[in-house]
Amino acid sequence: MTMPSRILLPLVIVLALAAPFLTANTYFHHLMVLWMLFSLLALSLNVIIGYIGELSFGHAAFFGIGAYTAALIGMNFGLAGIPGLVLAAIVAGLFGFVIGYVSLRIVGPQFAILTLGFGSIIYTITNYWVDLTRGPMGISNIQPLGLWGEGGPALTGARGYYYLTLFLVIAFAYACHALLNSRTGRAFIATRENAPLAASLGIDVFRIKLLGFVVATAVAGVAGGVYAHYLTVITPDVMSLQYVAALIIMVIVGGRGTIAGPIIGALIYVALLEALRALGPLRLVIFAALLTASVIFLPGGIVSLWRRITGEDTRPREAAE
Amino acid sequence: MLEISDIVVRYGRREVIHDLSLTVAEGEAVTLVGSNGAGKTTTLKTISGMLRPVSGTISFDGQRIDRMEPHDIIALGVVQVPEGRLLFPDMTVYEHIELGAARARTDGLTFAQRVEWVHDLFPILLERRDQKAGTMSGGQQQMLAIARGLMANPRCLMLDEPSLGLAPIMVDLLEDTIRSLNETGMTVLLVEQRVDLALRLAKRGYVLETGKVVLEDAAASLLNDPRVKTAYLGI
Amino acid sequence: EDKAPVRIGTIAPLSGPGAFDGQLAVEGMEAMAALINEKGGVLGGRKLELVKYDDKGNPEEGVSAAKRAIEQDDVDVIVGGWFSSVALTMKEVTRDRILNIMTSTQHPNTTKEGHKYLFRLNATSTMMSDTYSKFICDKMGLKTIAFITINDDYGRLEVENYRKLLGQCGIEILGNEFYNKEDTDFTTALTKLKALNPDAIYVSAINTAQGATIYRQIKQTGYQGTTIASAGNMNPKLVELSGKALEGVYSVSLYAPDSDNPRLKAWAEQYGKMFSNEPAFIGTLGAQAVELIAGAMDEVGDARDYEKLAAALKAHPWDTLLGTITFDDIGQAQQNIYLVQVKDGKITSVKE
Amino acid sequence: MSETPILAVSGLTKAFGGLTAVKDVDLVLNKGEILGVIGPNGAGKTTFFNVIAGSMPPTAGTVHFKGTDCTGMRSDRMARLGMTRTFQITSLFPALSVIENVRAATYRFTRTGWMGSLLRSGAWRDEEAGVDRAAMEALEFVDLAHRADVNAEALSYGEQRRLEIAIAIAAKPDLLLLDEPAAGMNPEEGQRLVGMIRGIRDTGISILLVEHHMRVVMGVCDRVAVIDHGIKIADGTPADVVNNPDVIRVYLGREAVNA
Amino acid sequence: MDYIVLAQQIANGLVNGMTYVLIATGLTLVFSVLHIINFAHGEFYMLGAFFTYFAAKLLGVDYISAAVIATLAVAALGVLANRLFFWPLRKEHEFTILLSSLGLALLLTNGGELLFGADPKYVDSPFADSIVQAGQLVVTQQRVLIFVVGAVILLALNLFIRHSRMGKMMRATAQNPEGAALTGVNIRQVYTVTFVLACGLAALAGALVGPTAMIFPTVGSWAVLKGFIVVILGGLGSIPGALIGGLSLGVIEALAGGYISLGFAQAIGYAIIIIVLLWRPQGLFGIARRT
Ligand SMILES: Nc1ncnc2c1ncn2[C@@H]1O[C@H](COP(=O)(O)OP(=O)(O)OP(=O)(O)O)[C@@H](O)[C@H]1O
Ligand SMILES: Nc1ncnc2c1ncn2[C@@H]1O[C@H](COP(=O)(O)OP(=O)(O)OP(=O)(O)O)[C@@H](O)[C@H]1O
Ligand SMILES: [Mg+2]
Ligand SMILES: [Mg+2]
Repeated sequence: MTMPSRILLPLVIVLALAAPFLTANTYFHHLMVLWMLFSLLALSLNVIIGYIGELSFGHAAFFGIGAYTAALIGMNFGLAGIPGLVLAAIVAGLFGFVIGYVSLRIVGPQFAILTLGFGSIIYTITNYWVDLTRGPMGISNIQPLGLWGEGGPALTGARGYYYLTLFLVIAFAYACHALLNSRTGRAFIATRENAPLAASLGIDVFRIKLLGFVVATAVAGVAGGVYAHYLTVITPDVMSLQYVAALIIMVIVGGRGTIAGPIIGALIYVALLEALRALGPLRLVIFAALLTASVIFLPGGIVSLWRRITGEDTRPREAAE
Repeated sequence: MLEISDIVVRYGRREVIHDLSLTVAEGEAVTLVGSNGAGKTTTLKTISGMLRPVSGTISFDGQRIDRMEPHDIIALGVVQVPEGRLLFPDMTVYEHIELGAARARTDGLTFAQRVEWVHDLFPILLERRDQKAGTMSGGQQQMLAIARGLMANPRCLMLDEPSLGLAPIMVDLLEDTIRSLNETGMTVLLVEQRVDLALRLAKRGYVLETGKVVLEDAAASLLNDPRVKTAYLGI
Repeated sequence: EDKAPVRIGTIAPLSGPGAFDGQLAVEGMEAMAALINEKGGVLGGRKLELVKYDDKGNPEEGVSAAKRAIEQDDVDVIVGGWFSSVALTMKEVTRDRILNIMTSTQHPNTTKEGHKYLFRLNATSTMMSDTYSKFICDKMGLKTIAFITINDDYGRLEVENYRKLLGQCGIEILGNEFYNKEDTDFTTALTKLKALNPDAIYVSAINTAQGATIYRQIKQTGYQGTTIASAGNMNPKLVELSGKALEGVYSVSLYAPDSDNPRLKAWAEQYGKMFSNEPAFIGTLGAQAVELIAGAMDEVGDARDYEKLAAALKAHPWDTLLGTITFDDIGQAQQNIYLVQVKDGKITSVKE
Repeated sequence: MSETPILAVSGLTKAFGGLTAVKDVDLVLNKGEILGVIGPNGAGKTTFFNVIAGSMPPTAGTVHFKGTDCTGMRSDRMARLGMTRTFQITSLFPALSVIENVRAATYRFTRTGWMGSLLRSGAWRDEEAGVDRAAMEALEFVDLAHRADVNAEALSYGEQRRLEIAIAIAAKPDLLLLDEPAAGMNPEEGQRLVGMIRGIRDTGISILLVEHHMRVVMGVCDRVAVIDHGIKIADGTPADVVNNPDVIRVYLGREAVNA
Repeated sequence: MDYIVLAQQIANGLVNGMTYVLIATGLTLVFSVLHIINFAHGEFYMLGAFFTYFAAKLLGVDYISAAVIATLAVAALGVLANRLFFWPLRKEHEFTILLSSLGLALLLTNGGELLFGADPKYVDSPFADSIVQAGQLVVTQQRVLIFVVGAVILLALNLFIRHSRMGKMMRATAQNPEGAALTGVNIRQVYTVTFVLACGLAALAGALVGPTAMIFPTVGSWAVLKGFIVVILGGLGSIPGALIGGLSLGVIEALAGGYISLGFAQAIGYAIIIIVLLWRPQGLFGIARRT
């Protein structure tokens, strides 16, 4: 850890803890919850994009699986609480295991299309299995998140959800940090950078990828579970490609393969769209323009600004500018 | 014919070539000698237009080429056989030979004659005409890279470690080939780790250290220079 | 002039596939607000102002928009709920907090629980099908029919209703094909339906683009029988886009463009002045919402007393551009339903 | 000899469609030995390596490593058993720094995983320190320590070749397969490589070496096998081999005089 | 089983498949040459349809001329798109370029919505409603046109890539840009030509497919997805692959929709692709990558 982040990190955490009390505006709290939820999701997708180096077009499906699992468990068994979230993680992770197991032997764009295919199948089934999922209209009136289930204390206000999601983000970010500083993390990065060489060093490339994929999908499942309880409504739309695209944008705009990147990406996404709301029909045009501008001027993501400032950027100047 | 004066080349903020100057006369064979990371490849890439010098000039036949694009430089007859081969793995051997001629100058041998020539030089390339380059052995790939460069009908041929991966017997062949090319009038700028070989082939040589020319002399005297002997020949 | 305006939060799809419908709806509201403001506004001189939010046709965006309207922008009332899925989620946010007038959503569940301040203007699909099926049974002389239906709760409910209602009058239902909301080609489904050789094909389509494509493709498969357009979705754009394929086709609607209601005429004229689109049903619903809000506020004398506003709306029939409207105690409107037919490229009401 | 050889290959054959790149090769490598494999371009040396290291399955024949049959075993399992290799076409982690490249190689012998790191356990701390030490040692060994923080892709060709060796030895294998390690090195650097390879062997690692630089081969190998057209045509001491007329004819050419 | 219906469904599937093929070819070109997953490809398809509409409406020309004008105009836009969104990023990681294309896609869709209006439009073609009957099979002239033009274009493109010098340069650039530059390939020109071709092809697809359905600024998004699936199914970079992949996907969807369930037709299509990819990861006609 470098000196600045030694000071910066605690500062950021203190600020994050205090943030909800800086204003009583509940809408602001709502945005903070969305930010944290998206951060969690983006961090989980970052495990796939940034650590194992594959593109997944199916990540929203796991988010959806988690959301539906938590909602259905809550409604049918009254377990709207930690058990529900744990189950959401397990179910999403199981799906991740099966899908990862069959597709992770394939790499690159083909893998991306496989995940797209699986994601779409899950989406279609959610849409048509009306008896279970209530089809396109989704599930509404989901109970708020309790501790062990119905009765007892439950989270209602946005502030509560904010602290819950903040906790999850910090925990998962720390887990990612620890991962990167471990033998397993080095295996992830080696696999991403050069799989045949990684294999020749004893790394079971497939197992490592599968591990990453399952972790990512399970965390997406948790995020989905919290989301369902928070919003109290879910529809199959949460699995749509729109969300997939949004998540990819967050991870890459922020900076793939880093921990701060996806969190910053999520912030930019939520805050920018909110700030541009007043522009009406121009909103998405300007959003898209800013997005592309950021890619073109900061190809390494927002976090690369830091590297640029500190002068670590040493890309060659080559011909044909 | 090739005149490089005071070029400075950077990768990002890191300067790796500092005020380097060298000249190669028409029909001459010149070699650049230097240890790993001295800047030999960087120099050749700058000449062929793959990198832009931050300052300094490069001219060929009196014409400035340091702001030109690689394909235009090739059309003038300055051709580089790159280090590490840089082949097209899924294209066939023959397609490489065809593409090599994409910007070939039109004087001298015809396309068909050149094809025949490189096939005579490296018969394996005719034998494996339709094999994908990526499945060729390392040495076979090196031969293909040289053949591809020759197909461009160069006036000034820059070879970056052409002996890389070649069996001793092929190195002999390579040595003979380069010598005969040079004898028939082709200008040669050679970067070669087999310094003994390079100095046998070349008329003059430059010794590079960390991006600077530290020594320049006739090849024969360099071969006997004690500094060269200990630092590069390991004798 | 100095008085603060009454701010109406307008949540509609303004981008994405539903953007055109959202645009028509908002334009309808703008035209009506302009009319009312011209006459001096409401509550003794307060102007009506629309604060627009894009829900992208997406439930989560709808929730965010509603939260923002209430918590951040502090609007006085909300008009929204053009798509059923958005309406169903949004009503949980507005529930018991703000007067919320839902417009085109046809799903019965929107008003099922009867939230205190929630109103819905459109007839539910069940109400529409009651009227429509009578006409189909009595006047169209069909023996067999087949359906092509959007796969959502709206479509599913339609098929269920008609199966029952048309079955009762002896029309045989030969088949039904569900399509998805992102489909752009329907030849596969239509080929199947055509092979069943029904007397009529009933097209259940909410989205204008999908509807027009289906009507055209019905003809392009060489089908010669009758086409029936689903209830409540006829609009001038659809007629224009579908060309000959819609000529002579029947539908039912709360809106008859040729009605001689002076309020409607004034509104249509205003609309024509302000916008290039033809006024459409979905726009009249928006206008009606604005009209009702203005009326109720004037009657109660307050823009924020939702208890009283809701009571006022439910208390008596209201005269609007679509004719008389009344609300039952769960906030569901009862309006005239007209039978319409496309004639010479115009939507005309069928006088029985 | 009573001790089981570290590597025993018998009847190894590999065909690509109609082309048999390796034909019925038998080879034994004893513990602590440095065995050179030479042969003309396209003779099948790299293919032979690929099959032994598990990068591709053989068409026929067996490979025994430390007495276990590991014919057709995947390369990562071979590596965990203790066999690592370098590639003829430079293969690195280009976007990672030099030190990270080498650190990745310690996977084989490290044990504490994610949990240890999560809990910052003592075992994890010790092991990480060990990893750093091993990585730095490997870099010093190939004289790249001063470039530890540079991205591997920014190294010159010769430096990249040295980094490959550092990666391979940082894995602390029992058997190291080197495919033309001296490619891109000048004679003086070749001499230094000879010293390095000897140093590696002195730490107890057996080495199988493919190389065209005869000075390196002569300087370091205990024994040399010659492959031509996929067939082993000679196997003996370096001196025997370089005087073999067949070897001179197909492979050495004028070099025979120098060697 | 009713063979007429079966034949009709196969015919429908083949035509739909050909629209996929048309979309996929440009996509596979950009991918194979420049390694770019171009999410904005569908938007050029959308522009092709809209430009045809506006060319006919504003210039008063007939459908065929409008289609040609639109194709050329969008092809010209390809130069700009390349210059602004792809060329500057050519050295960056593939995911970065992917994001740039995603941004371009969003920009074009939302800009299109603003510029063209949100209302759906109909590209009027004299062939759209004219029916061709072959026995009991019914197809519109427009669909015949799609099929024929698609087949011709594909053949021409394949010959171009295989045998023209530009085609070879494109393949060389695809496999090793640095090596290509040192062989005398003008990389910049290759980029431009590739994008011009790809955008032109997408626009042509839009102009041809436009009259079979309504058009609106978001039509591009389904198009790009279908295109990708076809590209992967057929094998990246393979034009015959795009043909077979597209036609099979069209027929699979038609048959799945016709005989199993319309709603699940897409999902069944995906399931089949998954099976194909697991069996042949490189796609039907793709080249197995060496690792
Ligand atoms: N892409 C790059 N980015 C940053 N630095 C680079 C890059 N390529 C080379 N360098 C650095 O430039 C210097 C010169 O490298 P160059 O490749 O020219 O050396 P060389 O003399 O050809 O060495 P070798 O004999 O090993 O091929 C080296 O220090 C190298 O690390
Ligand atoms: N995947 C493949 N498909 C077809 N032929 C192949 C393949 N891989 C290698 N070959 C052929 O097998 C033969 C042996 O190749 P190999 O790479 O093993 O040679 P080598 O002895 O390492 O040569 P060099 O000294 O040039 O590196 C060559 O003729 C080569 O063209
Ligand atoms: Mg070099
Ligand atoms: Mg080899």
